[in-house]
Order: sequence, then structure tokens, then C-alpha cells
Amino acid sequence: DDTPFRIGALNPVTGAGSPYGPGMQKAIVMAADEVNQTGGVCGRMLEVTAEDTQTSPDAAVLAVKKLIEVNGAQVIMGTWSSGVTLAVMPITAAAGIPELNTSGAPAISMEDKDDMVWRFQATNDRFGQAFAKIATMRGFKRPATMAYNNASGIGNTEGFTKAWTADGGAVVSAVVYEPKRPSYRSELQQILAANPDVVVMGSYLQDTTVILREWFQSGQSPDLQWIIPGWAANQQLIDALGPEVAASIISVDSISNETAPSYDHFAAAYQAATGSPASGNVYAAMTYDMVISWGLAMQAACPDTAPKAINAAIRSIDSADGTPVYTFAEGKAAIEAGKTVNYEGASSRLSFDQYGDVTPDFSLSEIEGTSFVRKDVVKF
Amino acid sequence: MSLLTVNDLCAGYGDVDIVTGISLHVDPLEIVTIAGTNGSGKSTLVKALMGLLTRVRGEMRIDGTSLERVASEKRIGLGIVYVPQVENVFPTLTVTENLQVVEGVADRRRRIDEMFDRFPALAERRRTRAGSLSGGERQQLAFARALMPQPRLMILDEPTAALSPALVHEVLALIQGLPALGVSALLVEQRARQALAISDRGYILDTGRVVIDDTAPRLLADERMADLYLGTH
Amino acid sequence: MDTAYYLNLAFNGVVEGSIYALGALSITLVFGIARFPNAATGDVMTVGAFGGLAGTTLGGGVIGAILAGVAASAAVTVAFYYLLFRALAKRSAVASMIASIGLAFFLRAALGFFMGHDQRVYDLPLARATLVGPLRVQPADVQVMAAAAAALAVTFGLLHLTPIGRRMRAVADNPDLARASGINAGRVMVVMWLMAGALAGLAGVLLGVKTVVTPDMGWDLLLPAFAATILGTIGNPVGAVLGGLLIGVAQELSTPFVGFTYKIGVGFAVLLLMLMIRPQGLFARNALVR
Amino acid sequence: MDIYLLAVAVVTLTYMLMTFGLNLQYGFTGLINFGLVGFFAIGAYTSALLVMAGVPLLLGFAAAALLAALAAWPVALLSLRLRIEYFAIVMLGFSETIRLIITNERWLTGGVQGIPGIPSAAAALGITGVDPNLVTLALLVVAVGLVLAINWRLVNSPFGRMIQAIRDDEEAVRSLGKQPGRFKVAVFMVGSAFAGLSGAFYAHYITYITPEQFVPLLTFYVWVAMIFGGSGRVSGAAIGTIVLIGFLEGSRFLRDVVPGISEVEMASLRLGVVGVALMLLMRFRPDGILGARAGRA
Amino acid sequence: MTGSPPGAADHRRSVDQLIVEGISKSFGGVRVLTDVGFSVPVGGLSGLIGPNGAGKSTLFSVISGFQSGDAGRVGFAGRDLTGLSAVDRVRAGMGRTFQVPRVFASLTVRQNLAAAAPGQAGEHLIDVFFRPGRIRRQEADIAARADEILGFLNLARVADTLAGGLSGGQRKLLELGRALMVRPRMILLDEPFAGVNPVLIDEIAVRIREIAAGGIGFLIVEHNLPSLSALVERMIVIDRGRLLAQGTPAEVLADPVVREAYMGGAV
Ligand SMILES: Nc1ncnc2c1ncn2[C@@H]1O[C@H](COP(=O)(O)OP(=O)(O)OP(=O)(O)O)[C@@H](O)[C@H]1O
Ligand SMILES: Nc1ncnc2c1ncn2[C@@H]1O[C@H](COP(=O)(O)OP(=O)(O)OP(=O)(O)O)[C@@H](O)[C@H]1O
Ligand SMILES: [Mg+2]
Ligand SMILES: [Mg+2]
Repeated sequence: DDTPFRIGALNPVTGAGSPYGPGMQKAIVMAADEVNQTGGVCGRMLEVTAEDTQTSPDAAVLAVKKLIEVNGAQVIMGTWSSGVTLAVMPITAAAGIPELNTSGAPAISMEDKDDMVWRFQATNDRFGQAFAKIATMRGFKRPATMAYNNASGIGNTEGFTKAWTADGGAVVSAVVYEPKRPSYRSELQQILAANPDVVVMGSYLQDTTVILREWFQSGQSPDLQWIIPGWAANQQLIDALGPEVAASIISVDSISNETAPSYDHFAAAYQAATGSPASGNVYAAMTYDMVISWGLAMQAACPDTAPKAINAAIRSIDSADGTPVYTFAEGKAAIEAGKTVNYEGASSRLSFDQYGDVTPDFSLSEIEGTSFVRKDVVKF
Repeated sequence: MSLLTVNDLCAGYGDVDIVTGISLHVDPLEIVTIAGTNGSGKSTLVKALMGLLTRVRGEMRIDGTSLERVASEKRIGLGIVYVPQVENVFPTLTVTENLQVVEGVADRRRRIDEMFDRFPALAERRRTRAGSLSGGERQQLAFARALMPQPRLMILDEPTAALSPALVHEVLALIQGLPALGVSALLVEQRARQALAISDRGYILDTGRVVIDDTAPRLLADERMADLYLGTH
Repeated sequence: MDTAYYLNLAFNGVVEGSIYALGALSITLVFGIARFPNAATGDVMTVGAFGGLAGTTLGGGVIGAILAGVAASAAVTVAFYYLLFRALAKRSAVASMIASIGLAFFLRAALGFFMGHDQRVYDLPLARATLVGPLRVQPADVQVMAAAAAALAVTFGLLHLTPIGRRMRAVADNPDLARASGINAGRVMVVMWLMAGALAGLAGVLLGVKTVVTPDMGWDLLLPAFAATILGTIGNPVGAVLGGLLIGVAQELSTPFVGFTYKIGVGFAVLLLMLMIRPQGLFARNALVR
Repeated sequence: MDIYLLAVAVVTLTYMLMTFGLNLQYGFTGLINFGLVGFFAIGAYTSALLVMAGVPLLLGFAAAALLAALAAWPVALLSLRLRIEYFAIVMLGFSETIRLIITNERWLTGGVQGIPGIPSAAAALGITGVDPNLVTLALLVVAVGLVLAINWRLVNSPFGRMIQAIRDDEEAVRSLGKQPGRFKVAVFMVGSAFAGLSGAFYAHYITYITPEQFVPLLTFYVWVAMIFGGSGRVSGAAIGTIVLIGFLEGSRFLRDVVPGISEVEMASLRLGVVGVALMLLMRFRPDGILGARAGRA
Repeated sequence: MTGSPPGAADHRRSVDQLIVEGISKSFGGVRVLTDVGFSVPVGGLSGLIGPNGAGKSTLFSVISGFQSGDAGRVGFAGRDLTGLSAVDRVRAGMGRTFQVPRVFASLTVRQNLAAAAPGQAGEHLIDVFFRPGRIRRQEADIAARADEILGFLNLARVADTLAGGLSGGQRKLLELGRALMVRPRMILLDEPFAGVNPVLIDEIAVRIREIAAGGIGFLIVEHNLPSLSALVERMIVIDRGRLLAQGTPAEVLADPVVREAYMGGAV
């Protein structure tokens, strides 16, 4: 079989995921090119067809049907929000093809009955645990939480609360807010009334910008600190608020596997392909890894290139005692040489647990000058 | 020369003509009545004269100037005013505002006072919104509004339709007095007998055409006219 | 929770309500004169916010932003009056309303296409609040409230104290009769749309200053602004502002009881309750039945 | 390809049910329902929850339609008291409130996490061996046929004449000794039942529902479909929906063919084209793409 | 007249009278009707006249329930209608027309009439779906009656055009036709002749008389005194919201007070 193997790239190019979607899509194409440059896998080239989920389950369902039925995609990669992934999963399952995503909702693991869904991102729960660990590290005593009223926002703060209270701590105040408000002052007022020393946020960039600005302008609790997920606490936030406000922010993000050579390799290629730094989009590294690990699994399953066979081979490229490899070319060569391999991904070590979820490391960053600088790494 | 001349006018709505091939004229200081059955096209004709229809062909001149390129709102400047058959006041404006809003009036304040003198019922209701006036009060207001700019030609579409006899009398008297004020009138009326009694000439419309035109006295005297168009009262 | 807490909540409501009020003023003007609910108002606000950004980039501070935003929005509304709404004036209000939804989509799409979806912010210095009694008042609050008050004064004055306002209402009542009375209906409508665009632009800039600028920002404000318009009776500028404030205050004051996620619902509950009692809106005069 | 077309057909027919409902409410009776998506949501959640609790599928569908109709009842009573434009905005508020409720009442609706794993129609009926969408499509064809028949019969009866009279002048209807309210309430409930049924089909088709799926944009899409086809025409509603979905889906292929347009730009373009189409239609073909219905001014 | 006369309740019970008692109404402080009371036979031909703004249309609205009065009662054919809705009053047999015609613009003229027919099975959802035969028969009846009315109102020519395109006078006629379709026991007509061609007025007057002979009464507001007085048996005059006089047309029109208030000395 020397027909191209078709990959469906299904990314949030528009809608709430639009800051990341385009980069995620480019990373997929980039990685496929990389694979093809080695002469393809198992005699087949990878061919990418991209669709936009519009970060909306409706649009995603039609898009995934089109990818599968019209474009003949045999694997779907890069769904971002949990709602989209949950909507797409039954369709990929019915078609018997794997689904690779970067979503956070724990429910995804529960719904994945055939072990055909692979998560390249930390779950919301895991994020919450990282928040709690960091809050402990920093010696906070009186945390409060604020969550955007959606699955991810609530997932993060509830994950935090679970981990924090399990260690005997108490959360002094918790607010869930509706997004897109012209002001969040009443929400803030409620939080500040409990006199917390840190606020743990499950939020996005836009609402975070407004909330922090209003907090700063109110002049209340000037010593308060904020623990904010990295997708909201990024350079854009600093640009929007200025360094003075950003000085109170602790940005927490799942990190790419930055010490690994695979990351350097990816980052250089990404920079070249897009002109933007890889650090600006953690999800790009994840989608890049999706293609690479898929390619390696395909190599491992060779000559059977049916999606199910490849799916079954995914765990085999992460054998703890295998040869560590950092690029597709290396891995391909090793597998062809009959070795078992351990692909150290650019986005994380890519050790899938029984649910098909990875457990990446987390970074803790704080402002220095005009940008966030990593101060610590949290590992589980 | 005639004040208003209309030559071979066709007009209507959408893609149908309602009136076809109408020719008529109004001389200075003349009162001319247009009568005819319901739906014969009288209102359509006067709307065409006011430039309120999109489907219009034919020649309309005022003082020899063609109206073809004169926008509706400019016609008042040529001395033509219009009182529509229905919806003839601005309902959410007060009575005073209805008078104030007319363009091209020289000494507006004085004119308004004059109108209130002439129509005391309106003076009493200056601050009432025109929408809550009674039918007759509205008719008076519409008339007063049309008189505001001291027009040369007043086009009236059934000005007496909802009026009490006293007011019919009064309005017809007002119309009769128009020439003395230098105003000619083109009057559409169903009370054709009363209207012709104060008119110089008349045109009878039927299904969009002028079927008869003659001097008022001759029309009133015509037996057939009574049976077909004018009725017995 | 003490009195000061509730007072501050109410104050937050007033500030938020002032933003609604600005949007509602634009809506009520169009609703009152052109006789249809203009669903594009929110996106015209967005245009204003982006215009304002251009204004600050050229270096003009808040004033520059407002001028540029107002100009951008007014240009858009006037342009679409000529391209779209003028021809629809003779048809039902619903036709114009649907067309305005189309315009809303179009404006949002155009901004998204050319400006992208990244958030932008006004580059203005952040000031701290001062305490006025128990209230924490920020300079931006004062700006917003002052803008709402000024916009109200100008709108009301224009509509009810000037000849052009009278003409506007005349055209609203009966365009044909207005033309026969020598009123240039086209010019009157241009003034009205200029005004409506300017109000929306002002609202957009202030919202942008308070929050962040994205192509979707205005749409999200449309609903409360509509609610405020209706609450205060269509075509009534004073009502629009009071309606906005009422909804803002009711929403914020309700939060200790219903929580923050239901407060938008409270806005509607207030609207519903009022409509039950006064179906014509709070400030309606006698209905004209005949 | 076939299966993709199947999916598109399912979506089209699902929307069509809603368009029929809206057309009855607005096109014939003049009720401006900007809260359509609220009834759609009620239908979706009702059927999803019931069927997952073991209720047979068809009963779930019936309950979805019924509950949507029942929810429409108090709302319809409100419509009797309000000006149409006011009612329009209130309806928008209604659908947003429904969305707030399903977002926040976690115990019932799963809140922001939504309800995953809703059985497809085929699964719920225990049909295996065929594409589940084929089963859905078959059911939809039956449902659309039924709704179409109801709709057609309704508008061509004295009832239909009366609702059009109500659209023109309620006061005059009252002077004939007929209560406009009774008709409006009936129409509103029937139309909402269609929307509820549509929601049920949607839930079992997409198999995962969250509050984020029930946003006002959906209502406006249905409006666009109705306007495309020409409001106040039964066939118009069908044609309009086909055109709308054809366009929304067709634009995907456009991008596969036209190079140099990014996905972000494409999405804006899509929204922009819908917007421009609406404006042009209203401006030049207010009676829909097919033009005026015979005998209509 | 002040207040309700003693024994008003008995009057209300009288089965062949429309009895109006002590009706008052103001709008935002302005009194429009003050204690108006009169009675007319349900099956007879009566006129209601008065200067513009006297309150005639308002009185019609209060009697027919389209506006609520501030005080007063309405008795009709032995029933007390006070407090009933407009719709219920029509059902009790009292129809009305509006001074400014309200037609169903997007229905044809014929459909306008058909919509007015009472007791249509086809207006009930159940019957629409389960009793098509009954509806078909009813529709045939309705169409026949509509055609008859269209004929004498001179509207047959425009029967199948949309009512939105009718001229002012044609709308008035259509409104009258619709009220006739309802088959009430009495119809309140608000200026049925305004804007109607005089030749047609005469014809309509003849028809109204015929219909009245068949037992349907009319209470007619009209400023066209010659036509009205030739038609009605009695007249009621109101001025500034108060009852001024009542009697036969001859009596009333001869009354100097009426002449002064209404006709300004002129006819
Ligand atoms: N809704 C209202 N608000 C305020 N005033 C009103 C209202 N309706 C009527 N009026 C006033 O009540 C008075 C009586 O009005 P009505 O229409 O009953 O008179 P009418 O006798 O029918 O007069 P016409 O013969 O001119 O039709 C008028 O002066 C009118 O201005
Ligand atoms: N807006 C309109 N659209 C379409 N047709 C119309 C419209 N207005 C009037 N017509 C048609 O034009 C014909 C003439 O109407 P017009 O109003 O000119 O009659 P008219 O002579 O003024 O009658 P009346 O004495 O009853 O007022 C009518 O039969 C009607 O069918
Ligand atoms: Mg006419
Ligand atoms: Mg009257």
C-alpha cells in the first residue's frame, strides 16, 4: 500500500481557541512534512487535511464527518476544548479511528471506551493539583478561587480545591462568574471581602485582563497574589496590564518537555515555519507530538497500517526501557533496526497512563522586566 | 397661463397603473373639484402630483416649470401643499409641533397664532399629541398645517370626510375663501355636490380616467351625474 | 455583609448600567425614529472601539479615542443608511430588523477578517480608585457616568428642543406627510444615523477602555441594552438611561442572593416583571387607540 | 462522501423542523420568536435525559415536543400583552435564561460539563448493522413529513386564515368576536413543539450536549433560513434551510479549492457572507429567493 | 341626567334594549365622557351624532369594551355586559366597526369577509385535522354569504385582491361587510359613510334598512345628516361628553340647542 495515509487536523482555528488553533494546525503540517522527508512511514506518505472546529461542538461534528467521509482521514488530531472533543469522540469511535486531543475535561477518559482517545494535555484536575502544589510551595494560607463558568474554568478551580482541602487547607471564598461582562467588580468585591492572600483562577485571557485591571484600580488588597493558568497569564496579559499589575501574577502552565532535544528540534522548526516562538503556544508542541508519535506507532505496526493497529502500537513507542529517541528520523531508524524505543516528546515525556492521558510537568513563572520568566518546575 | 397643468399622466403602484392618461389643469385662484367612485384613483392622482409615488409618467407643470425633477419635499417651496386623505397629522407630535414642523414658513410664530385664532378648537389642545385628537380635530389640524406656508395651490384629499356639518360648512367656507388669500385649490371630495357648489370646475374620475370635465354649475345640473356619481343629497 | 458592601454593589450596578444606557440611547433613537430594533448597534459599538484604538495610537488619549471612535461608528451607520436602511424604510420594521442582523454579522466578520481575534487594549495609564464615603470610585467610572449623562442631555435636547428633533419625530410618524410638509426626510435620517452611530461609538470606546477590544465585544452587550431600551419605553432617551441603570443595579444587588452566574437572568426578570405591570414600558404615555 | 452527505442531510432536516416552527409563528402569525433555541434546548435535554434514564426513544421524542410546547405556554400568554418588538427581545432573554439554567443546574443537566454519551437513535432502538445516521435520517424524514403535513393543513384551513388576520390586525380580529390570544397561544405551542422535536433529534444525533451549543446564533441561523425561503410559505421554509446549510457546509469545500485563505479568515468570510446575503435579500428580495408568493403584495 | 335612575336594573333586564348608563371616561385628567346614559332598541335603527371631539368614538369604544370606562354600565338585550371583554360583547351580539378602517391587509377582500364568519369549526385545531368534511361544508356557506355581501357593497370587482391595496372608501365598505358577516344582533357603525361615494351611500342605506327589517339593529355615528336622518328612527346627540338631546330625527334636528351645538346654524 503506497497511498498516502490521511490525517485529519481538527483545530480551534476560530472561536475561543483561535489564539492557538492556527499554530496547532501549522505544527501538524510541519511534523507531517518532517515525517515525509524521511521517506514516509511504512512506504506511505502522510497527508494532512485541516478543518476548523470553530471551537464549537456543532461545527466540529460536521467538520469531523467531512474529514472522515470526504477526505478519508484515518486519524483525527488536535481538538482543543473539551466540549469539542466530547462531541467528536462518538463519531471517531463509530468510524473506528483514534482521536488525539489537547482537552482537559476528566470526562473524556470516562467516555473513551475503546482506548482510542489520546490526551496530550494535562487534565483540569491535574492543573488544579499543580495550583495546589504551587500554593503550598509559596506558603499561601488563605486561597480564594474564581472560575469562568465553563467546564475548563470550573474544572481547574475544583481540581485545586480538591487537592488543597485534601491536604487540610480551606478555601476562603469561591466565585463562578459568567464571562463577557463589562465589569467584574461585584465578583471581585465578594472575593476580596474574604481577605484572601492568593486567588486561584480558572480563566481565559480576556476576563483575566479585565478582572486584574479592576482589582488593581480598586486599590484594595494590594499585596494579593494571583495564580493563573498559562493560557491566560501570558505575554498578551502583561502587554495589556503593564508590569506593575503583572507583578502579582504567578503563571502556571503545563510545560513542554523543554530540556529534551526533541523540544529544541521542534522549537527551531516552529520558529522557522511560523515566525513566532514555540513558547507562545504550548498546544503546538502537543499537536506536533501527535504526528510524530503517530508516525512512530505506524512504523512499529508496519506492515499493518490500519488505524486500529497503529492505535494499538502507541504505547509501544514509550517503553520505559526502550532506546530514548528525540526525532522521528531517529525513532524510525531505531524501530527499523528492531529496537524498542521511548519517544521523549517535545510537549512532555509522553508517558500515557491507563486512560491514555499524559502527565506533563508544570512551570511556575513570574514577571521579570516585561515578560514572564520561569521560576520553578513542578513534577508529579 | 395655468397654475397647474397635468398632461397624459399615468401613475400607480408596483407594476400596475391605477390612473391612465389623465389631463387636467388648475388656473390661478381657481377651485377645482375631483370626484368619482371609490377606488377610481383620486388619491392616487394627487399622490402622484406630490411626488409620493415611484410609478409616474406624464407631464406635470406648475407655472410652466416641470415637476419632473422636483423632489417631493421641494414642492412646498413652489407653493404646493397637500392634505392627505388619511394619516394627515403627525400623531406623536403635539398640535403646536405639528404646525411648527412645516418648512418654508416666514414668520412661524405669528402664523401659528393666526392658525389658533382661526381654529379655536386647536388652540385649546395645543399641547395634546395629535394622535389623540378626535377625527374632526385632526382634520382641522391638517388644514391648518397646510395653510402655514401661505401656499399657492392646496391639494386636499377629502378634507371634510370626518367632519360635523358645522365643520364641513366651515372648511368648505375656508376653501371658498382660499382664492381671496391668493390660494388655488384642487379638491378631492365625495361630498361632490357641496364641493362643486364652491368650485369653478370639476373632473369626474372613473376607473383611473377622466370621464367628464366641465364647469361646476353644469355638472351639478346634469341628471346623469346625479345617478352615477353625485347622489341625491 | 454590611451596608457599605451593598452600596458598593449598587454603585457597580450604576457604572455597568451607564454602559448599557449608552448602548440603549443609540437603540432607542433608531427605534423611535426609524422604527425598528437595530441589532447592529452592538457591532457598531465594536467598530467604535476599534476606531478609538486607532485614535489612541495616533496619540490623543481618551479624548482622541472618543473622537476617532465616534467618527468611525457614525461613518458606518450613515453609510449603511444610504446602502441599506433608506430603501427599507417603506417596508415593515421586521425587514429592517433582519437586515440589521445581517449588518451585525457583516461588521463582526469584517473586523475579524482584517483585525484578527486577538484582544487589544487601550494604552492608557491605570489609575487607582478614590474613596468617596464608602464607595470606591475609579476615574473611569466617572468618565462613563459623565458620558452617559452628557449623551442623554444631547440626545434629549436634540430630540425635543430643536427643530431637527421635531423633524425627526415627524419623519418617524409619517414620512410621506413629512416630505409634503417640506421636510427633507433623507437629511433628517442622516442626522439621526449620525447621532445613533456617535452614541454607539462612544459606548464602544468606553467599553473598550473598561474591558478589552475584540470583534465580538459589542454583540455581547446588545441584549442588556435592548432590555434597557424596552424597560424605559422605546423612543424615550430618559427612559433608556434609567432602564440601563435599573438593570445594572438590579443585577449587581441580586448577586448576594442568586449568585453571579444568574445575574443576567435577573436583568430579564426585572424586564419581565415590569412588562407584566406596564406592557408599554415604564415611561409610556397613554396608548393611542382609535 | 455518502456518509458525509448523510450527516449534512440529517443536520438540514433537523434545522428544517425548527424553520417550520418559526415560519408558523412568524411567517403566518407575526410572532417574533427570537428565543427559538430555548425550546430547541428544552427538547434536546428532555429527550437526552429521559432516554438515558431508560425511556423508549419515541416516547423521549414525544416528551421533548410536549415539554417544549408546555414551556411555550406561559411565554405565549406573555405575547398577548406585549408589542411585537418587545416580545422579540423578551424571547431572546428567555432563551438566554434557559441557557443559564442548564448551565447552572448541574444536578439535572450536568451543568457546564454537559451530557456525554447520549445514545444515537439507532442505539436507542437497538438497531445495529446500519449506519446510525441512516436510522436518524429515516426517522427525520418521517418527522419532517408529519410536520409538513400538519403545517400545510393548518395554514390552509380557516385557522390559518385567522392567524394571518391576526398578523395583520389583532384589534380588528377582536371586533369580530374572536380571541386572538387563543390562536396565538396555539400557534406558539405548536411551533415550539416542532423546535423541541428538532432538539431531540439533535441530541441523539450529536450524542453530546452542553449549554454552549444553545446560543442565540442558532436562532438567527433559523431566521436566516426562513427569510431565504420567504416567510409565510411552507415550501419556503424547506428551501431556505437547504440553502442555508448548503452554504454553511459548502464553504468548507470552497476553502479546499481556493488557496491562500486561512481557516480564520474563512470563518469570518462565512459569517460575512451570511450577513451580506441577509442584507441583499432584505434589500432586493424581501419575499425570499424565489420571489413573491402569488397574490402577495 | 345624574347617576343611574332608579330601576336601572330593570331596564338592563329588558330584552330588546341597548341600555347605557352613567358612562364616564377621562384620559389623563381630561374628561371626555360625563355620565352618558340612553337606551335604544336592539333591533332598531338609531343614530348618534355630535360635534367632532364630542366623545362619540370613545363612547363606542367603551360600549363595545375596547376601552374601559371609568364608571357606568352597559346592558344589552337583557344582559349586563359591564366588565365583559370586547370579544365577549361581540359574542353577546354586539358588533362594531372602526372609524379608521382596520382591514387584514395581507388577506384578499373575500378572505377578509370569510375570516369574520362566526362559529367556524375550522378555527379549532382538533376539527382542522379530524373533521375536514364539516369544514368544507361550512366554507361553502361562508363563501356564498361573502359573495352576496361583496355584491351589494360594490366590492365584487376587487374580491380577490389584497385588502392592503384598497382605497380609503373601499376599506370602509369592507369593514362594514365584515361586521355584517359576524351576524350580530346589533352593529355599532362609526361613520360608515365618511369617504363613501354618495351614490353608494344611498344604496348602502337601502341595504341597511333591509337588514334592519330582518331584525339586526344599528347604532350609527355619522356626520352625514341627510343620509342619516333618512335612515334612522331616533337620534341621540352628545356634546362635550354629555348627553344633549334625543328623539326622532325631526325632533332632534329642530332642537335649537342641537342646531347651535352641532350644526352651527347650518345644514
Ligand atoms: N387616548 C386618548 N388620549 C387623550 N385624549 C383622547 C384620547 N382619545 C380621545 N381623546 C379625546 O377625547 C375627545 C373625544 O374623542 P372622540 O374620538 O370620542 O370624539 P368623536 O366624537 O368620535 O369625534 P369625531 O366626530 O371627530 O370622530 C377628543 O377631544 C379627543 O381629543
Ligand atoms: N398602496 C397601494 N398599493 C396597491 N394598490 C393600491 C394602493 N392604494 C390604492 N391602490 C389601488 O388603487 C385604486 C385607486 O385607489 P385610490 O386610493 O386612488 O382611490 P380613490 O379614488 O381615492 O378612492 P376613495 O374615494 O375610496 O378614496 C384602488 O382600487 C386600489 O386597488
Ligand atoms: Mg381616496
Ligand atoms: Mg369619532
